[in-house]
Amino acid sequence: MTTFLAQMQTIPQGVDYVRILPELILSAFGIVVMVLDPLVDEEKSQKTLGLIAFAGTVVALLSTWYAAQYPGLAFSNTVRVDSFSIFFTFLVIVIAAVVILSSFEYMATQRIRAGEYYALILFGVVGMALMSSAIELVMIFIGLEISSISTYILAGFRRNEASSTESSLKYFLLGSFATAFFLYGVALMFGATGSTNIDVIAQKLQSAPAELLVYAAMALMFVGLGFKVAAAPFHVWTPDVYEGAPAPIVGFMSTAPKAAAFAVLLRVVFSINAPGSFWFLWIAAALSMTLGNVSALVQTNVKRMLAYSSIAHAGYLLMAFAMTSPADSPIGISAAMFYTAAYAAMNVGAFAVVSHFANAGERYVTLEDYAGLGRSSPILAASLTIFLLSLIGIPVTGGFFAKFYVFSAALRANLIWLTLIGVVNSAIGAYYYLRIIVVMYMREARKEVPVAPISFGVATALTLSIAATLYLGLLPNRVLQIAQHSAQDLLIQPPAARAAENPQPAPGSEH
Amino acid sequence: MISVHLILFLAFGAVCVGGAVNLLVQRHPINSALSLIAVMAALAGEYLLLGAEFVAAVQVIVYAGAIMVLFVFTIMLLNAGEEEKTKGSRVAILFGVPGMLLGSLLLAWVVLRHSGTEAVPAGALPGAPQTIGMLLFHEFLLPFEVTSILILIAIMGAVVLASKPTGPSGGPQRRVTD
Amino acid sequence: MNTDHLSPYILSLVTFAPLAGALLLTALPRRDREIRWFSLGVSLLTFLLSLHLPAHFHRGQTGFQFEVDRQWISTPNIHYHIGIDGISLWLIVLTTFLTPLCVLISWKSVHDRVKEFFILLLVLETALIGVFIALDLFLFYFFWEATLIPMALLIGIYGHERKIYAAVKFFMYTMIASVFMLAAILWLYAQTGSFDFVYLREHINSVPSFPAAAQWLFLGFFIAFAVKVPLFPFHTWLPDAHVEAPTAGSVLLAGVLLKMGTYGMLRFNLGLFPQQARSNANWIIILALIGIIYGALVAMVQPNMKKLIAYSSVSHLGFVVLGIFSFTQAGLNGAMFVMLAHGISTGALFMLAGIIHERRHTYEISEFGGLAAPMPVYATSYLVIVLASVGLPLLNGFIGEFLVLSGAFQARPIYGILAATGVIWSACYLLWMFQRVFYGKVTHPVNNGMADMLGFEKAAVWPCAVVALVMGVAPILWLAAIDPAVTSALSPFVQMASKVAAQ
Amino acid sequence: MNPNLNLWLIPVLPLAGAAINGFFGKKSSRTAVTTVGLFFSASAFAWALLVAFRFSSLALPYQEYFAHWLRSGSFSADFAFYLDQLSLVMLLVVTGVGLLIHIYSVGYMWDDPSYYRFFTYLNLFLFFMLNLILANNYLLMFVGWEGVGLASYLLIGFWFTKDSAASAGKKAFIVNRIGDFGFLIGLFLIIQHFGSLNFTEVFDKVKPLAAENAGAGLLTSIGILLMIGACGKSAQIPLYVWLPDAMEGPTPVSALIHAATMVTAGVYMVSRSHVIFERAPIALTVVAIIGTLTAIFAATIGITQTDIKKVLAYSTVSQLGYMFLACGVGAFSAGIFHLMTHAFFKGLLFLGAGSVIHAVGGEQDMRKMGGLKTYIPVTFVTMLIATAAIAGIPPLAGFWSKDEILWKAYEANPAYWVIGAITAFLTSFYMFRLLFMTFWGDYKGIQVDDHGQAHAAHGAGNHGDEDHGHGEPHESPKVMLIPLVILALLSLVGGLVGIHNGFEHFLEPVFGPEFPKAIAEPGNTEWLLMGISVLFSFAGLILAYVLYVSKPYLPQKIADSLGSFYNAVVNKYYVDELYAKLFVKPLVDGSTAILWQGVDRKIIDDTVNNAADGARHVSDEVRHMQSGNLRSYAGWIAAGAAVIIAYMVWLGVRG
Amino acid sequence: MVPLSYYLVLSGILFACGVTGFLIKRNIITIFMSIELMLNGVNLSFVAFAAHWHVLAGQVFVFFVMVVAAAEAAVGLAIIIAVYRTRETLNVDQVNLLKL
Repeated sequence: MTTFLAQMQTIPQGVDYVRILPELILSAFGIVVMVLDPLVDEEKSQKTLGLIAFAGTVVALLSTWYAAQYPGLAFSNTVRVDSFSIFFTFLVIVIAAVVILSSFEYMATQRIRAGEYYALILFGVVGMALMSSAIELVMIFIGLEISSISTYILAGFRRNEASSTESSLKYFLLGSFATAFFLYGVALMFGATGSTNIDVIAQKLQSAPAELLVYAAMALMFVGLGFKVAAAPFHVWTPDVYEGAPAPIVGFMSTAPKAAAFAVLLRVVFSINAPGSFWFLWIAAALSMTLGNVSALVQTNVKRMLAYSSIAHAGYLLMAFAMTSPADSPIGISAAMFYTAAYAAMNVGAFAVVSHFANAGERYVTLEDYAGLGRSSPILAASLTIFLLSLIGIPVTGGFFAKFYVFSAALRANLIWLTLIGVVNSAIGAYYYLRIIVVMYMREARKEVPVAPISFGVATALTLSIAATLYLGLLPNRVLQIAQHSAQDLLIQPPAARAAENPQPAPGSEH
Repeated sequence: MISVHLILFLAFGAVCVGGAVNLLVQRHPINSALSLIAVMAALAGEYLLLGAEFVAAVQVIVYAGAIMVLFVFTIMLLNAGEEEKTKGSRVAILFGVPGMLLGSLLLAWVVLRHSGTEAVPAGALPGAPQTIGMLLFHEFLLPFEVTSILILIAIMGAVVLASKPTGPSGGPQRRVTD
Repeated sequence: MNTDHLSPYILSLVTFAPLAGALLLTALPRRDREIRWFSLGVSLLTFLLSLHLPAHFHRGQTGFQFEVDRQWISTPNIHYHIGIDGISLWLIVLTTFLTPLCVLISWKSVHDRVKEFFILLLVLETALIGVFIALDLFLFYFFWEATLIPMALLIGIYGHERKIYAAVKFFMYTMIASVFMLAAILWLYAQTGSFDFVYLREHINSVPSFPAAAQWLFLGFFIAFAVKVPLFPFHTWLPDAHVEAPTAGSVLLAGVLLKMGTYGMLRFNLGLFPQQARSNANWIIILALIGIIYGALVAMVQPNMKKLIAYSSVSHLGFVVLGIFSFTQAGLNGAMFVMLAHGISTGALFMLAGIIHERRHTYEISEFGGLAAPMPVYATSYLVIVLASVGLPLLNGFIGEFLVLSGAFQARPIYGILAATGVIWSACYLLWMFQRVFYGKVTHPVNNGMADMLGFEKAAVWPCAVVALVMGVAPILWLAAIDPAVTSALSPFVQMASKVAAQ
Repeated sequence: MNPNLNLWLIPVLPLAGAAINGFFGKKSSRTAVTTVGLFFSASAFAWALLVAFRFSSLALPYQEYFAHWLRSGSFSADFAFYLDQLSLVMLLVVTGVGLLIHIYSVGYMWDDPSYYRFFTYLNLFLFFMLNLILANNYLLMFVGWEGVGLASYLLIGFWFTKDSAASAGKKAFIVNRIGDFGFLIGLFLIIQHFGSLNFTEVFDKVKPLAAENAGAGLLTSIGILLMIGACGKSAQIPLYVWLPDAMEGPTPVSALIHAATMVTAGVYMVSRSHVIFERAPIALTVVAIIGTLTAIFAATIGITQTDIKKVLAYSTVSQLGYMFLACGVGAFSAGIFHLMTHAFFKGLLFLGAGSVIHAVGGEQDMRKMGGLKTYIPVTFVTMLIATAAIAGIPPLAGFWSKDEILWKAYEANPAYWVIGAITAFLTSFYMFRLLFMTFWGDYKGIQVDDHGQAHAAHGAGNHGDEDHGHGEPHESPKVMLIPLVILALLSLVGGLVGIHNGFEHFLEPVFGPEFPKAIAEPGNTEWLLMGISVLFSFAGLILAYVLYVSKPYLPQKIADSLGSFYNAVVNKYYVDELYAKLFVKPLVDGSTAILWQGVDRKIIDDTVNNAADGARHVSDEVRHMQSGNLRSYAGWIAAGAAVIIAYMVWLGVRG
Repeated sequence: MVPLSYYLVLSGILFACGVTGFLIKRNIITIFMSIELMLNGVNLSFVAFAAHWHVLAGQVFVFFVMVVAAAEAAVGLAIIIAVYRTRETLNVDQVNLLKL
């Protein structure tokens, strides 16, 4: 009887499906796009499929709002829909939407097959959304793999280009390599606690002093996640992969999978309340931002420069993780979440400009090519300037508040040296962003660089990104409040509630 | 006291380790692939010792079978020859290998310290297909279903990347020679 | 006309009017003539609006006026808290006064990307005013950084040969320095939960960890301000920035931007950390003294007119810092007055330098000589401004210098004596330059054909000359507002001194 | 209650003149400019006379508040005026001589294309000078002090196309600034200790203080600092160097500013501060010594100069030395007396020299003159009177004042007297030398052809005026001669006010009877000393006559026999060169090489640039981490993983 | 009876061999095989721990890992083919177009 009841409990209810509605919708649209691909006329397919995919993201966004009305656990405690997960789900979907918009034209100029492209983005988002809501390590793993594999493929989409395939290969091999570490960590964690459910693990770790195995498991999981978020010393893949991958996809994979990975990292660090993560995170943060910024100083390829910049930003973001006392945790979490959002807004925008400007075959990606852009295309230049200023962290832009929150969180935790390293780094970093601005406005073009007229898709994408960047820079309150709310959700799971939600021991287990 | 259980474990284990080392030593990929198949088969044996029947079966069918066939197929397709001895990376040798050694030793130490001499009986946890199936369709329903998307992606990816560059993304093939 | 009802909004209005103008400009078609007139209109309107401030300012009253305090962002606790006292009042008016002149002086000299130029100029004005009205540390930092971009772009796009180097140098110097201030601000917030200057000023001492950190916080603020001022040895960005900047950029840079640094010292270093200000005063004053003498000596031997003026700014701003850290009524009054006077006279000097650059495309002094004959009006205008800058009594430079020196002397005679040599140096380098440019025979025949000042140039320079005279003759108009503000800024120091005396 | 004198009008009237001429003069006719210029200076003089007439009815000192100026905390300085006997004397001298020189300038400058500019500056000068005199506080006095410096700068550099003129103007301003530096410091000391710069307040606070006989104290410091200021303005050692150069300016300027009025401001200032000086004997001694040394030093240089204006310039320096000597021995009224007479005769001398220069077409070298007395008789006569006056020939003005000073100096310290008397001899000698070289002998100057050009050399344009058309030296127009005559009269009789110490008595309310010796009846010693000094004057005259009229070959011989010493004197003791070597060159070179190129470029900029380059270099190194090799990347990951595992395990083991 | 630690050590050895293979092998396919080796090592740990805890989730996890490995294999080999098409080499040391 009890077994039956237990089994009844594990049968998904309607509300369970509501909770994963965004994922379902995205998958459905992905399949639609995939199926339609061979059916529609090839000339028209680019735009049609893109619009369908975009529509999918819009519907998914609406459904996110709907799903948010039904917070709770679903599917036998594999996912939890709370404001934390909604935040990240929403974020990755928005990123996907903007990337899809900015890809319309890119598809045409690069002559890339659209069906798979959009479908992969949509499926990838499903994986990321699941990562952010999953509380079951199996689920996290699957989500991680979905997001990773789709981005591996997307990175190699310009498959006639040696650089693109190389990028894809490096990403794939190193990604799998790191995933293996992560998985090993999960295995050890499972070995240490006997569960793969984060809630259960957290509870077990709370009740008893952490074993050595837990430390080892955490270390290995950090390796895997550190790789995904491009934190030093696991960042080495980033520049190569970003340089070779198609520009809109770089915009996508530097933000969305990263955001999802950060969500997992947040869960692991704060929800599990992993022991001893402090110094590791401290050093990783300091190292990431320093290495990223310093390496970017002499880059002349804009994509590569932005890749290094993304390493640096991962470093800033990690500062928020290095919280010493639990009391400071919500501040750190919300700062990190805000940072993810702000970084997404500005970086997606920046890559939208880069991909538009790159033209067929991604010919124009060096700093030199950008000379005189302020004259030849003031709108592109102005947009890119806004994004770069945001990346520098100049007021009125989201990047400023992002850094601001992170630094103040670090200071709240009394991490004065880390903050100093951070602020000095952001000053150094200003130099190479500034170089792009300088080149665009202050140098005259030495050669003819054709700038394609800005199409509707790119224009919308840019408008959205700029709006988001400025919104976060002028009125960060709303987003921050949501982030804080989410942080509470992530942290404060009443033990009683947790116990009630505990999964039954596996039915097959013998007692 | 040496039990049969232990002997079997050691035998499979020896094959595993031997295969793994052979994988590293062999210069021709096809040999490495065959070593890997040996490792996987032996691992299936270990799984059986632990009672994971379903996993063992899947290991043989999917892993050693399907996946490795794919590997071999690719090796053949690309006509991969013997590995050249190129000087590529000092970092891998100077940092990577010592790092690997250090890491493994530490992990081994941790693992040993953790589980000590606690023994696991043969067939300790019978993972019959039925029980696994129950789990997959109840507790792990969502991951299981989501796996389909994973597979879908993989298929699409394979199609996109491996298909001959024709059609809309055609155009002259650009080769880079360095 | 009764405009009292404007008072609650006036500050915001003044601050954001130029920004609104800039936004409107983006929508205007690229017709340069209309754009110029429009910008002039906007900046003049802003100036008129800003005149409301001194007109309705209660002079005897200490504390902040026209205060607005609204929450902007709840977490962190950021307020749109603005207000002015006698210190910031005039700096705002200075900014709004100089901007229309900048528009005028750029009338002809900017002919490429005109729209962007005026947009940047107007945005810059908003940011500059914002710096002076902000009473919330966050808001202050916000505007502080916001000045950076338009200025760097103005230099980098509309500048001369080495504009990129100069723009980047300017940007990086200020940026690197101001992150330390950001760190200090964040620390304050982390410990007190408030960015509010007024609140912090009163409650900061009750923070238990404050005494240990105060010195570092002081330095964090100070370094940002010192680079901006610029104080020796952080000054080397200034000559480069000035030489390469377009005229309007130089005017605002010298006229207002540098004052952000000294204003910051006065408001924050003294306001929040009086104890540290006092204990650090000695070395700061020594740097200021070095700046005064060093800037003047280096100015003296510059072959480039703009560089000379730039180094003279280093020297003059040294006076300001000296005055501030003398902690005397006269010193602070003088520092404020030097700020204003320097803004007017050096701004005008840069305009004048721009006028001949427009004609000859060079700032090299050796390219000129004997200009007084072909350009008498120009020469006379130039002379008036030079004399104001030299510190001739009845012109604005004198009042401030006299007060600063007198204050410094009271603080410690040797400070006053060393700084007073600046009186000699300024005469040396400015008059020598004046002689080389205007006196003697015309050595380069091309200079004979140079047109004298045109209408719009007169309209830009002469108001400065008039104001310089009025400030020199009736400083009381300014000091009446400054004096009480300075008194209240000094009150912690007076208390400190009396404590010391009591012991 | 005093009636309101509206003293403010006196300075403001010339200012109005300056403003009108400055703004509208360029487009107005010369007549209009003349009218404006003269009207406003004349009205200032008239107002001054009015004040003088009502003077006896005033309660002195009369103070008049005009407007707020500077307020800072408790410190304030206002536009307020102060009138007593001392300022009245100065007022009359300045406005009177000023007016005369204005009139003279009409003729002298008529042909100059910048005629209006000249009158603008001249009026401006009057404004500042009157401010200086009438100020009721040191700060307002400083306004005038600096302002006259400005006017001097502008007027010296009036012919700015001449490099020497421009340089001289600049030099005057800068050297004056050095003096002002001392003045300012003095003012700061006063503010610091007395909290005010108001004359009455300061002096009221000083009066109770004891004289600093024992050693240097506050008052001594203030005194010496004020004296530094006075040295600058009144061309005393070591800051006298600007005055000879200032002769580059038009001659009326030399007369007005660099002889009669501005340069005496230092004397006026020291006298005004007599309350301080009287209590600071050391400071007084310094004043006296500087004055004495300057007097004889400048006189020796004057002997050898050949430029007519340079001789007069050094003579002015020397005479100013006398005035300071007077002040230094406490005989302030004697100093002021000499100031007044000096204004008459030296103004006259300069105007006369201007007339001579005018006559010979711009030539200033006396060796190219000679025999002019027949050509320009009026000028000659007036010059003769002035020379006699300055040489101290009784009963001309100079005699009275100089005698007064020498007598007071003797009472203080006979050494002063000895030097003073020798100086008197030298003065007499070089002044008559000037007279003889210029007016006696044969005319050795340029003729018709060069005439026009010579004139053009000092900036004048073409000479359409019939007066100037001929080649012979010619007498100046009436408008120039009338001031000469008036000043000659004043030089003749101006000294008579000093009989029976009348002048001293008039100033007594200001300087007080503190020095009882000063009002002692003239005893035998005084008569004796007077006789000696008169003797010296005549000796100088005779010597000059011998050397330059009867035996004109002698000077060259003497010069040759003196050799290098003579050269040194001719070259003004190489003081300018010394200053250039000692101060100017090191400053310019040091600033260029050490500060600008060294500190600025090499140390600061290079440090910053090297840091930037270093960062770039590091960046270049760091990015080699990114070798492009996949296995290396895996190596980094593995190594990183090992580090983390090690760290975490260590952490776990520890606790 | 075999101690748990034996399994774990064996798993660790396999994992380490995989890592080593990744580091020292030149052929891309072999490197990929090394990754599979690492995954196999992990799988053994899962199964061993599952037995230790008597929790079947460990075995289910292995199942999922295999599925993922299969998907990865498909994609990975496709990528390798694509790389081979553009570069005509399988030597990883020569796939270094993107660097610095």
